[in-house]
Order: sequence, then structure tokens, then C-alpha cells
Amino acid sequence: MSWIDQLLQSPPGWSNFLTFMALGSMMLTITLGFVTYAILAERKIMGAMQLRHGPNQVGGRFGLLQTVADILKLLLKEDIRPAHADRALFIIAPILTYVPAFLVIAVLPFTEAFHFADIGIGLLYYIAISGLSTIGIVTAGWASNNKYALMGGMRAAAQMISYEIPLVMSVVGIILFTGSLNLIDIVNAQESLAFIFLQPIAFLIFFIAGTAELNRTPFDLPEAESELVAGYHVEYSGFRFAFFMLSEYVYLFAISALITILFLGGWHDPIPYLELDGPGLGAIWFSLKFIGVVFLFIWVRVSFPRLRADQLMEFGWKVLLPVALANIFVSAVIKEFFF
Amino acid sequence: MNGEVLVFLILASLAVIGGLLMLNLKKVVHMLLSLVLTFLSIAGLFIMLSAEFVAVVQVLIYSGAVTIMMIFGIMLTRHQDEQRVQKNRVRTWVVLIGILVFFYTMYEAITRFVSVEQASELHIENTKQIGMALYAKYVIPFELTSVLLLVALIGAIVLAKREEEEEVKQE
Amino acid sequence: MTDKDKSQETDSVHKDGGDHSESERQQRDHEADKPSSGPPDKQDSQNENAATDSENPNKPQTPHPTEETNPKKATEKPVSSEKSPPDDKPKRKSSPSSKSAPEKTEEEPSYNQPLLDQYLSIIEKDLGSMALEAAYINRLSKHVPTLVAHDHTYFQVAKLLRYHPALSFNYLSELHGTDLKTHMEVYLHLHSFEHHHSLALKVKIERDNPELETVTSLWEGANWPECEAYDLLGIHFINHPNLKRIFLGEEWEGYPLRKDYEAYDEEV
Amino acid sequence: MLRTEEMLLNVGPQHPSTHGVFRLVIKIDGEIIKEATPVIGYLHRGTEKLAEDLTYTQIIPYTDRMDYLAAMTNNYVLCHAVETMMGVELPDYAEYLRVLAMELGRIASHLVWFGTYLLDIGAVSPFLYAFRERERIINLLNELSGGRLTFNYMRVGGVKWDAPGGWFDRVQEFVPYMREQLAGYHDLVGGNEIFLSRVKGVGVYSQETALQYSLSGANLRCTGVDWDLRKHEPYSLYERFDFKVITGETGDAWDRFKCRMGEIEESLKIIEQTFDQMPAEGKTMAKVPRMIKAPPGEAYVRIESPRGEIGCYINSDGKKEPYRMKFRRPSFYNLQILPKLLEGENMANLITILGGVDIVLGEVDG
Repeated sequence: MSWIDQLLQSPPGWSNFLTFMALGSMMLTITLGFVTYAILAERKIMGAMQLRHGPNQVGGRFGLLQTVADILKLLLKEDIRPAHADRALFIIAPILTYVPAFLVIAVLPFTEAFHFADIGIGLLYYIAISGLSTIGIVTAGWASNNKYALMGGMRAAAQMISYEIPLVMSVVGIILFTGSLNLIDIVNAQESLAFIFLQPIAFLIFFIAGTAELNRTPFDLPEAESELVAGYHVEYSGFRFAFFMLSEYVYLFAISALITILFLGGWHDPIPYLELDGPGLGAIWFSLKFIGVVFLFIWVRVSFPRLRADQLMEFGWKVLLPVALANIFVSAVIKEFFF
Repeated sequence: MNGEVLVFLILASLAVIGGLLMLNLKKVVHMLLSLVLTFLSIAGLFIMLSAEFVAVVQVLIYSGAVTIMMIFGIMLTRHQDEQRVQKNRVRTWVVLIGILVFFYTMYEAITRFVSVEQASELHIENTKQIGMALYAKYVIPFELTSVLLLVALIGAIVLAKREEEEEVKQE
Repeated sequence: MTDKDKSQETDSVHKDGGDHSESERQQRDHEADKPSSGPPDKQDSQNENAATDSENPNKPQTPHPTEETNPKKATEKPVSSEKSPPDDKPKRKSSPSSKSAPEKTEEEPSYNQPLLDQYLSIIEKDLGSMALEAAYINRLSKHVPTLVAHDHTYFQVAKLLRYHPALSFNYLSELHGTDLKTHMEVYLHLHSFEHHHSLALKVKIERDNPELETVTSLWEGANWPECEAYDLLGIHFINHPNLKRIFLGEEWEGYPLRKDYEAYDEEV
Repeated sequence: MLRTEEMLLNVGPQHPSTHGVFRLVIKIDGEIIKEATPVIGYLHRGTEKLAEDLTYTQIIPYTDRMDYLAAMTNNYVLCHAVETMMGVELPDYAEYLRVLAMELGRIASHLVWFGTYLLDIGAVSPFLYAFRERERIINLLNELSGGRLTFNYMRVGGVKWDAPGGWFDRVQEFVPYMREQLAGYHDLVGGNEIFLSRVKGVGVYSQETALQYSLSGANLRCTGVDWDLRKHEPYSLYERFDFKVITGETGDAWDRFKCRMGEIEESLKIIEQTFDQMPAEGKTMAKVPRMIKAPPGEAYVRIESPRGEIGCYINSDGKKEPYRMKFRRPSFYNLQILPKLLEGENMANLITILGGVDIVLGEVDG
């Protein structure tokens, strides 16, 4: 029984409360720190790929404080609420989107030592909780009382339901090989060989479906700027808008971490049998792989145009899902005969 | 009183509040969201019972899929935003008696329930145990259920198709 | 009827062109003067080939701009008997010379003259000799054959131009109106993608109550240009599917492109 | 089946993809467009009315502002109309300069279209690439005319200035560079499955429809109509150049894309040929009177602008101002087909179709 389980089962008291608060805040800080620099990285990388500089004014040559300044600006901005919006839901919606984004981080193991909740069904938990954000997005779209927002919300809902299925299906192969839904077990199963080599198709499906879950190009239909202006958050300003934006990047953080854990072997060294699995090295390996995945996401965003709504649905149901199902079947056969 | 009881109380009352709000709110979307609250609280209760798998499935299926489907249904179709049901005295009484009977039955059942042994290791390999039970002990009911669902799925497609054809005819 | 017979012989008989249209126009003028007595055509005076002015002695004091400086020209009908078939590319080199000396009695006929004759013969066969008010080659505008229809024959002429297999002007390049103070004029520039030739069709309408049949049924592309003419000049197109003030909005007062339009704010 | 609710959606006038102040009122059922009504006039400046009080030379800057992405062709059509009426013969050198300027402008205009179209479809990067190339063209035209967007370079009877020293070399350098970049565009965009699935079979219309709606330019050629005024009603010196008229087959957005990209290629060819043919130096102005007066009468000329057939009608009473001036603005005519194209389309195709028409609002509203 780990220390955190002990903590959970201890009697309530102010000390425990404070411990929990401190732990939570720590995680929040780490995540927000990541988000801050992920946004900066995205802008810098996109800038480099698009022949421009990206932020370079606030915080020195690399614009290191640009995102901080942006978030501060959003904090100070006037909070505008449309007159005909549904007041209660308009306020709840950003929270509904934001909270699950942070909840999912609880189960992600970053290194052998550094992880929070070690629950048996970590993978399933991630998928279930991330689905909750959809409700927030739909609510935001509905509550804004704006047609563009509503359409964005609808698209988000349709898209997230459609792509959640291949997302889940694609990892079944990994679950078959590991025999566990626990993320730590999954990482440990990749000590010798990362699952990306065993399950390349699953990786592709997961990456594509993950991009769709993140609402990023080429699947950024819910907030398609050229069509729906900004989609579901078109009426939001100030810090409520920041909630949506932050949760988007927290999900980027989470899904990149999840891909690292599921397919790239987490904190294990990338070259097997190299025996470079030191306690400190784990964090470095994880970070490198993780940064690679984030870079891949940004790269995809810069390169592709957007899919159309019906094509998106068709792709999800007619291509990804059958391929994912076939992958499960093949994995089962392989597992049966070779392992 | 330890944390468990406190959490239980919070979750239970949230679930009840969600249900009450669901019955009393006027806008359909509000009702739906209060339903989500109930679903989530129940998922929390499942976790307290060391039924992690069931809890997560509860979130995934009910809060995720079912709610979204309902939202779609509500938003895409014509409906009166506010509905008022006329109060019926007799009905109120019948409902009240029903509730009392239900409460009493549950009370009796719970007080007479004697747990044979306290399963202490429930949360360990929870999922595995469910899998074992489903695919070994209860495989026939499981298969029957899946057949039933399949039939329902096909039935839904057939019904939708027929209506479509009728619509074409009408036009 | 000898003219007609001659013109039907073959297209390459160019000398007929002038004669034919000329006599026709004389005829028409005599008849047209009696019943309509509407604004007589002054527009033609600018055209070398048109001879209507000469037959129109009782010309009113037209404030039309072209009258002020335009010398009477083409008083003689262009008797161009022995002329070679149309040269293929007589660029603008030919036009300035002809323009600089409008008084020249013997004028080189335009390379588009046979085309115009062909159009005229077709129109005459189908709609009678009364369909057109005038027909000439507009040398200023790259020698485009120009037909001037009456407002009551305008739609029929347009329809014929659109659907007649030898004409089939299936492309509307331009439609606009002009306020000429005494009357309004609608100008259409048509193009045929089958025969690759162009044509200008004009129609004069009265200024006080400008009304004209729409040609949207012939060319969908006339929809917005007609709205534009309605918006800016107040020309009402009858049977137009959706005649609206396309730029200025329904609440705008007056028609800005009319010459007597007074701006709300003179300073602007 | 579920009965879905129709709703009225206002796209614009302030919408990122309407390319200016253009409003589209659409009735949608779910994501299917039932009816689309364009509302224009937000940028109407009354150019034609203003022209009635201006001398011909004074009108030239106004034409710059109509199609502000291809101002050179606008300059040209006005000058050409007046020159046609006056019968002015231009020196070859001046005409070559005009052709160079117009073709550079055509490339720049198509580049803007390429970039913004991809932006509409959701790809941000090609926009920035296209603007890098456009920047070079704009710099070249800036050296030539002193303006970056509204050039006001042409005059009745010629051009304002001779090209500055070394300008021709810089244009010559630009041609191979642009070719290389164009190949890159085809790699990045033309071969992209997502892009193809977005544009193929979208916004299809037939040849007859295109003619019926008075479409012109790439919008007409994409249906297979071999029609380019530069080729078929040659003006300026276009007879002397060897270039192809790019036509499509199916009349969908993909063909329109191919037509426009092909036209960049052909324009580059024309620029190259210009250098082979051009005299080393010459006069930039023909002999024209100090005060330009078109002879009494009327004229309508049309030329090929990047957006289609741009025409200029002048009714002159022999004064120094036109009595009536009218521009046939291709965007205005091209936009008419939009309601027909959008009916029954998916909402997501709205922007693909609207962008494919390639409108400039300054031109639509005149």
C-alpha cells in the first residue's frame, strides 16, 4: 500500500486537508507550467515553420514570459456575458471543461516514483473522464445562445463520441499484451520493446483519434475559425475563455503523456538492453519522448488543412473503427501464438 | 467518523440533489446536467465500494455517451422549452405512498442484510475478477445479453430505415 | 423587298449592308414618328454609320451631351460598293483614321459590317423590320455591332439573340443603364461562345417611368446587374425575380447615378 | 427520423472567411444549407458617380481601389478604354512595361487567393508561404510605381515612369524562384489528401450554368470553356506571347484551384517572353494631348483580370470628364452564382465554395 493510499484512508483533519491541497496545487503548478511553455513552444515552432519569429518581445529574445503575460491579460479582461445567454450554464461550462482536464492527470505515471493515483483501471479512467469535457463544451455552445457556438458544440460532441470509440479500441491490443489496465503495468511491460513496434497500427489510430479528441488541426472543426469563427467559445472572453484554452493545452499535455506511456515505453530507455534505466534518467527519457510527441502534434497542426464534418465522421466510423477492430483481432492472434 | 463517511455523505446528498433538481428544473438542458451530477455522484459511490471498473464504466457510458445522445436529441429536435405538468392530487398521493413503500422495503432489506464476510481485497484486480466472472461463471447470460443488444441495434436500424422510406413516399 | 432578297443571297455581298439597313431605317423612322413620338433617337448621331439624324429634321433641343460637340456626320449613307471582304485584324489603326475624318464621305466599312448585316437579316426575318430602332457599327468600341431595340421589342430581340442558332449570344458580358437626361438607356454587351462574336444591344426607355422587361430568364447573370441599375438609376425591370436595391438598401432615397440626383450632404 | 429545426445564420459582415465586408444570410437545417442570400454593398463607394466629376487621369487612382489585389489590370482597363476611344497607339516599350506589371499583379493576386483559400480550408502555413512570394512581387511593383497596393502606375497613353535601374534583372531573378516555390505548393497542398477531399467534387457547375451566370476567369475556365480575353480578344501585346489557356474539366473547386495555379505558371512564361522581346529602351508615353478628352460616343472594352473579365464602359460627350462610366466588375458577376451553389450544400462546404469564387469585396461593391 503506497503512501497515498494510506493518506486517503486516514481520518480527516486539517493536516490531511492541507496535504491534499498542497499536492494538488503542486500538480496544478507543474501542469500550468507545462501549458505555459507548451503554448510558447507551439507558437515558436509554428513560427519557425511559417517563416516568422513567434513571440520575441516579452521575456527576452525567446518570449519566455509571453504566455504568462497573455494569461494575466486574460485575467484582467472584462468578463462579458451575452445578454441572452443562459446565466448558470454559461458560468458552469468552462469549469465543466476544465476540471476533467486536470482530473485525468492524476493517473498518469511520469516516472517510477513520480505518480499520483495508481489505480487498476487507469487507462479506462483517463478515457472516461476526458469524455466529460465534451459535456462542458456542448453546454458552452448551448448556453452562449449563439448559433456559431451551438454548431461548434454540436460538432464537438459528435466528433468526440465518434473518435472516442476508435481511441478505446486501439488500445485494446496493448491491454491484451499487458493483461492490465494499469498504466504502470503497461509501462513495465515495455521494458524490452516499446509497444509502438508491436502495435504500429494502434499507435497511428491512437494518434489520429487523439488529435481529434484534442480538437486540433486537421480535426479542429468545433472551433474552425474560418467557418464557425471560434466555435463553442466564441462568446467567451477573459478568464472564462482562458479556461477553455488552458484545458485544451492540458489535454495536449495529458494525451502526449499517455502516448508516451502507452506506446513509447514511458520512462524506459528508448534503446532496449542498453541498461540506462537510472532513477534520474527515467525522467529524462520520459521528457524526451514526451517532447517528441508534442512536437509531432504541433507539426501536424502546421501542415494540414481541416477535414469537413461529414468526412470526419466517415473517417472515424468507416476507416478508423474497422481498422481498430481488425487490429484487436490480429493482436489476439499474435498474442495467442507468439507470446 | 472518518473520511470515507464524509465522502459518502457528500456523494449521496449530491446524487439526491441531482435527482431533485432533475425533477424540478424547467429547462431540459438544465435537467440533463443535473442528471449528470447524479451519475457522477453514483460513480463516486462505486469507487467507495472498490468497484472502480463499474464506476469508470458508469462515467463513460452514462455521463459520456448517454448524456451526449440525449443532448443531441434535445437540441436537434423541436420541443417546448418549458413544460408544466398539471398537478393531480390523486397522483401525488399514489406517488407518495409508492415512495414510502419503497423506502420501507429498502430499509428492511438493508437491516436484515447480514454480510457473511467482509471482502477486504475487493479493489485488487477488480477488473480481472469481473472479467473472470463474466466469461466463466456467467457466460451464458452475458452472451444472451449481447444477442439481445444486437437485436435491438438491428431493430433500431430497421425502424429508422422504414420511417425514412415513408418520408420519401410522402414527399 | 429587293433589299431583303439581295441580302439573303449571300453574306459576302457587303454593299447591301449599308443600303439595306439604311432604307429600312428610313422606313422605320417615318412610321415610328407617327405613333410613338417618344424621345426620338439622338444617340445615333455619334455613329458614323447611322443616318437617322439626317432624316430627323425636327430634332428637339436635346441636352444629350454628345450633341453639343458632335458634328453631324454620316449624313451620307456609307455607299461602300467595292470593298474587300473584312480584313481579319484591323486594329485600332483603322479606327482613328476614320474617326479623325468623320466628314469623309467615303468611309471604309468596318470589318464587322457583314456580321451586322447577318444579324439584321435574321432579326428582320423573325421579328419584322420594326424590331430595331437602329443598327450600326460602333467604331469607338472596337467596331462592335450595335443594335438599338425599342423598349417594347427589347425582350423579343434579346430572346432571339439568345436562342437563334445562328446568333446564340449565350453570354451576357455586361448590363448597365445610363441616364441621358432626356431618356434612359440600357446597354448590354453580349458574347456568343459558339460563334465567338460580340454584340452590343441598347434600348432607350423613357426617363420619368423607366420600365423594361427583365432578361434574367435569358441570362441568369443579368440578375444582379439589373438590381444595380435599379438601385442606382431607378430602372424598374418587370418580372425580375428579386429586384432589390442591392448596394444602398431599400431605405435609400433617390437614384444616385441619375444626373439630377442631389446628394444629401453636398460636402461629401 | 428526427425532425430538425431550421435556423437562420448570419455569416458576416464581420466573419473571418468572407474576405471583407460581405454578409451571407443562410438558412440551415442541421448542417445543410437550405437557402443562401448574399447581402452586399457594405463597401460601395460610388466610383462610377465620382468618376463623372473627374478627369480621366484622376479616375485612375479610383480604379486601384476596386480590385485592390490586382490594381494594375484595373488601371489598364480604364486606360485601354480611353485609348481605344482616342485611337492612341502606344509605344512598344510602354506596352511591355504594362504587360510585365499586369502579369506580376496577376501572380500576386493568385498568390493571395491561394493563401487565403487554404486558410479558409484550415491550413495556416500556405498562407504565409504565399505571402512571402507576394511580398517580393509587391516590392518589385513598389520599385516600379511607388505604391504597394494602389499603384496608380498607368496613364492614358503609357505608363508614369520607366522602370528603375536593375529592375528587369530583379524580375528575371524572381521567375525561377517563383517556379521553385510553385512546385513546393503543389507538394504541400496539391498532394494533400485532406485538401483534395475538401475540394474535389465541391461546388460543381456545368459549362452552361457558368455561361448563363456570366461567370468569367478561372470560374468559367474550370468548366472547360477555353476562354481568355488575352488569347481570344487580344489586347495590348498579348498576341505576341505564347501561353496556354488553362482549363478544367469538371467545374469543381479543385479545377478552379488548378486553373489559378496554372495561370501563375503561364504568367511566368509571359514574363520570360517579355524579356526576350522587349526593346532595351523606349518611350514610356505615347503622344497624347495634355488634357485627355475622349471623343464623343461610347465604348466598352474588356480585358482579362485575375478574377475574370473586367470591362470598362465610357460614354463621353467629348469633355475631359466622362459623361457616364461603368465598370464591369468580374467579382460582382461571379458572386451571383453563390446562392445556387450553396443550396443543399453542407455547411462546411460554404467556405470552400465561397473562397473558390475568389471575390474581392472592393470590386463586388464598386
